[in-house]
Amino acid sequence: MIDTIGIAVSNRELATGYRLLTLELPEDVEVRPGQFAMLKSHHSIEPLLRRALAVYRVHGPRRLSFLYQVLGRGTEALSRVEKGGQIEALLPLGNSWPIATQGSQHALVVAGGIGSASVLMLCEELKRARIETQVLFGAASARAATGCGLEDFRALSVPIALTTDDGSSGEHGFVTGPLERRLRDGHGRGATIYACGPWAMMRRVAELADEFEVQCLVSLEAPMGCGFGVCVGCVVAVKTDGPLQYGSFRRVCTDGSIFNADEIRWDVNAMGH
Amino acid sequence: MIDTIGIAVSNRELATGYRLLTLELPEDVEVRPGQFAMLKSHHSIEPLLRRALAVYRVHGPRRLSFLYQVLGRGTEALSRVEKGGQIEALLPLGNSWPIATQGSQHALVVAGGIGSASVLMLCEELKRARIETQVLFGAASARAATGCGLEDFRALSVPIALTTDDGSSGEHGFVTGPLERRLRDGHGRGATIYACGPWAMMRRVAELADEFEVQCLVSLEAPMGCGFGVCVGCVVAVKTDGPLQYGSFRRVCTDGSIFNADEIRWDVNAMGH
Amino acid sequence: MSTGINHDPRLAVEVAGIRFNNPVLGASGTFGYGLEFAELIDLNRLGGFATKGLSARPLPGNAPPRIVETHGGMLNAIGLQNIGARAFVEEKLPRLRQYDTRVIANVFGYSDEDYIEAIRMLNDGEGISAYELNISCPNVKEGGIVIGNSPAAAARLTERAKLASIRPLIVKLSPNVTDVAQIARALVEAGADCLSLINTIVGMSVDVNTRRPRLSYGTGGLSGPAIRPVAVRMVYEVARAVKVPLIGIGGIASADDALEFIIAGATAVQIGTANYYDPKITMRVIDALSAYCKAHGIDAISSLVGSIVGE
Amino acid sequence: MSTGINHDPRLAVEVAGIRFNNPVLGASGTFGYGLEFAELIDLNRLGGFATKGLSARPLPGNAPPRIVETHGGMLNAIGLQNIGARAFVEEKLPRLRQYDTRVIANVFGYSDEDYIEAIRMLNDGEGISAYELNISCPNVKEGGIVIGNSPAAAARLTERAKLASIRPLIVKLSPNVTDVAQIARALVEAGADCLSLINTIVGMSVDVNTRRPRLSYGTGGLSGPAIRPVAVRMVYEVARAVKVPLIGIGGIASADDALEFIIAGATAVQIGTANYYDPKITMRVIDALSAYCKAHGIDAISSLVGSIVGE
Ligand SMILES: Cc1cc2nc3c(=O)[nH]c(=O)nc-3n(C[C@H](O)[C@H](O)[C@H](O)COP(=O)(O)OP(=O)(O)OC[C@H]3O[C@@H](n4cnc5c(N)ncnc54)[C@H](O)[C@@H]3O)c2cc1C
Ligand SMILES: Cc1cc2nc3c(=O)[nH]c(=O)nc-3n(C[C@H](O)[C@H](O)[C@H](O)COP(=O)(O)OP(=O)(O)OC[C@H]3O[C@@H](n4cnc5c(N)ncnc54)[C@H](O)[C@@H]3O)c2cc1C
Ligand SMILES: Cc1cc2nc3c(=O)[nH]c(=O)nc-3n(C[C@H](O)[C@H](O)[C@H](O)COP(=O)(O)O)c2cc1C
Ligand SMILES: Cc1cc2nc3c(=O)[nH]c(=O)nc-3n(C[C@H](O)[C@H](O)[C@H](O)COP(=O)(O)O)c2cc1C
Ligand code: FES
Ligand code: FES
Repeated sequence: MIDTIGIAVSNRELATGYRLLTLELPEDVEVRPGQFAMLKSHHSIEPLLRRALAVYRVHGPRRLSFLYQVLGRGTEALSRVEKGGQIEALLPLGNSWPIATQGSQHALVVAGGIGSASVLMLCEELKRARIETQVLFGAASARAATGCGLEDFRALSVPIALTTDDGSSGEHGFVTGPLERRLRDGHGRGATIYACGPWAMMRRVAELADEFEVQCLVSLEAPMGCGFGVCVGCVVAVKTDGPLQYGSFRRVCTDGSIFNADEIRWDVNAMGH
Repeated sequence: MIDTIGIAVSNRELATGYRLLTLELPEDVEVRPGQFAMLKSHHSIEPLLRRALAVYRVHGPRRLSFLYQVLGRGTEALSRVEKGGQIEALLPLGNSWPIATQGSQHALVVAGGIGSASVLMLCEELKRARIETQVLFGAASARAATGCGLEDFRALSVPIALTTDDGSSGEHGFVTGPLERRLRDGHGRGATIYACGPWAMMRRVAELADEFEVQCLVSLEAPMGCGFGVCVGCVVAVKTDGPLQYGSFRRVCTDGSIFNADEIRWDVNAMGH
Repeated sequence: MSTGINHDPRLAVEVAGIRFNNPVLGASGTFGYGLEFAELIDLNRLGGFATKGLSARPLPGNAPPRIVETHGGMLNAIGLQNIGARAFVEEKLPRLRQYDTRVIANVFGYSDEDYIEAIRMLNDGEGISAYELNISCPNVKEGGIVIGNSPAAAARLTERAKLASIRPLIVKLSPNVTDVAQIARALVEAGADCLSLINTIVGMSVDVNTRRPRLSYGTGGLSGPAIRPVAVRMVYEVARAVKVPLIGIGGIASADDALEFIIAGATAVQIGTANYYDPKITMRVIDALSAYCKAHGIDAISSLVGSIVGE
Repeated sequence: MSTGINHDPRLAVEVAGIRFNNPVLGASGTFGYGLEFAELIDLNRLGGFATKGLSARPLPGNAPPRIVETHGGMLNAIGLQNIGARAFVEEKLPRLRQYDTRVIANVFGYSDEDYIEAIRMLNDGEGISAYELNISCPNVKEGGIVIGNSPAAAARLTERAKLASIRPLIVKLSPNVTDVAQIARALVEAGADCLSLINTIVGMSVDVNTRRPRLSYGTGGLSGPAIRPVAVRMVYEVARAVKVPLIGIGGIASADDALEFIIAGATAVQIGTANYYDPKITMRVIDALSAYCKAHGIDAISSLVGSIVGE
């Protein structure tokens, strides 16, 4: 983990409201798939807190890119950083996607919305490890799918099932639809599901994985104060016997962000309602 | 007075720490010499308050420029606005330099530091009115003099006496030196002194004007909340009989920023210590 | 008064028998005497505003510097410079009557008698909808105590002011207290028709080069977005303690901010500091509240008052 | 302990008999158990830090969401999730003893007995310099009262804690009170060796789409630059009321911020929220304090304590 200031090599819009930020760092870092960074424009006084962004791609030991959706004040401020601008970065953070999970012969990667940012490197790694992979890619619309990096996934030449909420591209509906069909068709046998997306999507993925008894890993989101374990603000509830107790809460930033789906208490939404 | 959003046509550095911002407004404005605007970068959330900047130049009914020194958070944020950036502007504000003051035959314009921003248009107007004008131009250094627009004053072809605090250009010392000499030499007779600069400079100018019985106008500074008279935060103390009482305080933004020097209680510094 | 304005009927609210075209008001001390805004916004569209604190006699205010910006807010120690209640009635009210907006006269005094005297002067004025008792100004401690921080003193003044007043009485609460709900209860018992909150939080800023306070008065009142979470919490606490309508104040700079207060229990809101850096903010908040009602299928914004979900 | 570090001797300060290499400490709840920072900063350069609040038994904390950002700050309702005093002594202290920095154990309980029990457990630990009693956490009201808001309850606890403790006792003040100086006096009389202030200010934020509080706990504690002016003012007030040394806390994010507290009356400072968004902030503040001393010809930063000019 280093705390450093990187230079924005580019920060371009992929589709309205979605951007790709490429950073050049002054030091080498080693980043594993699924890890993230805490980022903030160096000259932005407000908002105060850095934002967690998954490392989307590693271009070299000092060059990384991040894919993000411009939602609120933090990502707004990031979106205004021009080429050459300074960005504070704490990284790499969190655990990473385990590739060789027990007895797994193939992978089902479920990417919901900007959750795609966390799984592109996973797909690359699965490919390198020659693990058969299917990507289930859900987005709000054709535009959002572009913004969430669909072309980069296509470039990997893995099979992709695309869904959009508005039907403007691919299958009309949620990404959990094609997942459920595949599991019903027996595709879950020997598979590992890797999922990243909105809480409701991951909750449904976890239910399906449970129903069909498939291993399932999820990368979770929670509001983050620090990203390195000291504020204890970013917790999720994990299953423990009885009521909430010591040990019921795990930090997304350092105990995760990747968890086994069956550990998580999905009724306690880490992001609120 | 309009509240609008202008576009930065340019925002270039004249010298390290000094910038010239040119704004294109969506509406016509009529600005008189010595008036000011409250400005803020439209996308800057922090600091909250707009900053008062004198209108340095009028290029057309919708195009104005401002000369500023990058001191703290507000001017820092302004300095980061790129060409094409949006700037919130409330203007024109305050009273203006009166040109034909009673019995005045010639003008002594005293500009201290970035106070120069308030008097370039005054010099232009004096020239148009064919009033003999001398500029006493004081700056911290040769670099600061450039930053404070010395070349623009030179281009007016009025006599300029330059002083710098560090002697790097012109006479070594404060701008009140040449003023005092001129007054001692009888140059004050029939003159009006127009001064804008740091409080201590204006206080000394006012003392000299009083001693030599010369009319003197000053443009004052005070921390401003609103710029249009509602917060009553920007006051200066004016002379009233007895202790401070109702009427002792005048708002720099709407009762000024230009005052007769002999009205002001110079012992009560509007900017603090 | 017919002004040709189409007010969104969903935004109309009633506070202490006064009908406001919408719940967006200018806060005392940040809206001058209202007229200063006539060049910038259409005052006929504004729900209303509270005047700068008016006292029986004009006040000079504190020596400069009176304001200093801080992160997310500002400190002020104006010291209640104002033209006095009499001049307000004679010089400002006639001009204000041209506008269809509710005028709340904010009242200040150094003693109970001062307050009563100012109220009597204002009783003569035409075109005032209500009084707002400023018992919580942190910048004019005479004798060292702020009336609004003491339940007993505040209740006594409220009772006397209520008797003197011919108009609905709003009392403005100080946030500089351990238990705001306790004071709120005491004031309602004493006859307050409405409570407004919060006034500024006492703060200080030091110039580390001169080692002097940045304000000549020493301390000042903190306002602006920085204090909003504290204000929302206090409105929430007071809403559960009393039944009179509340006016929420503190750091409001958008419709969402205003809605936080309304959902927490305020019937109307006042916008303060934001007027300084964004003089048209009241108009934009009104428009955005309409848009919110439309988007959420809300017929009357008053139905949202205190509608906070889950405890 | 020889660490090869050249501490600037001008920055050394003493608080309640403890010598700190410099006045810059990490604040409780924002500095974990210290070790989390070892990868990012040189702990040997740090004046010291206060641990996350330790209780006699481990605590689970509140359900998420626990934090929400606000303008200039954040609200938190962590609910004091911690490993417990015993685990701290056994698992963390041995590793902390490798560093030359002062460790302050921040102590929390739901009752006087809880506090005493935790202190007894910590008494067994080696390498703790002092205790800081957290009597002001707004996020764990059991029975509805916060001990730190009541002078009597706070004084009683302080007295009992002082008796149980083998180490200097710092008591951390709540800002959510009408008269912080009054409470400060009561605690010093009860035996506090030092007071630290401020803890967070109670606030609330509402999601206007769901109409629910953004924190699952409802209210939370406001921290960050937004609260700094309030904190500086309280340090100033307390400094004039008591003679024990003070530790200033609240929104510090630069050396100038730290100096405001020192000039207002604090002997040392704690940096909290800023560690989250700028994990090396403590190191930069230490360096900048040295530079300030040099620029202003100051031989000992302790000479600046309470040096505020003009009243
Ligand atoms: C481990 C981790 C990895 C992440 N990786 C990425 C990534 O690669 N790319 C990316 O774009 N984001 C990612 N996020 C989310 C990101 O950190 C921010 O939380 C998100 O971008 C919102 O921040 P903001 O500043 O835009 O909005 P805020 O200012 O924080 O919030 C503004 C508004 O947006 C809403 N909002 C906040 N967060 C979300 C959300 N997650 N979904 C919907 N609405 C929200 C708020 O309710 C509010 O109305 C990640 C989060 C975590 C914890
Ligand atoms: C009527 C009027 C006209 C003005 N015209 C101009 C102009 O044309 N060009 C221009 O550059 N400025 C002008 N100013 C000053 C300007 O408005 C700002 O106050 C100034 O630029 C400092 O703002 P800031 O945001 O940079 O600093 P702030 O963030 O406000 O303060 C940061 C630091 O700078 C110090 N500081 C603040 N103000 C001053 C000051 N005036 N002098 C020295 N130190 C200061 C503070 O003490 C603090 O340490 C004018 C002011 C007034 C009232
Ligand atoms: C410069 C200034 C002057 C104020 N004067 C008064 C006043 O005269 N009477 C009063 O009741 N409140 C006064 N207030 C308090 C505001 O009405 C309001 O309660 C407070 O600023 C919080 O709201 P805000 O954060 O939106 O500004 C003043 C506030 C400021 C900033
Ligand atoms: C997330 C979080 C957790 C905190 N936990 C504790 C705690 O356990 N004990 C304590 O005394 N103070 C705790 N505090 C309060 C801080 O120590 C500090 O008093 C407060 O945040 C103000 O300082 P700041 O503005 O620099 O953050 C916590 C603060 C935050 C933000
Ligand atoms: S974000 Fe602070 S502990 Fe996880
Ligand atoms: S700046 Fe507000 S009255 Fe002058």
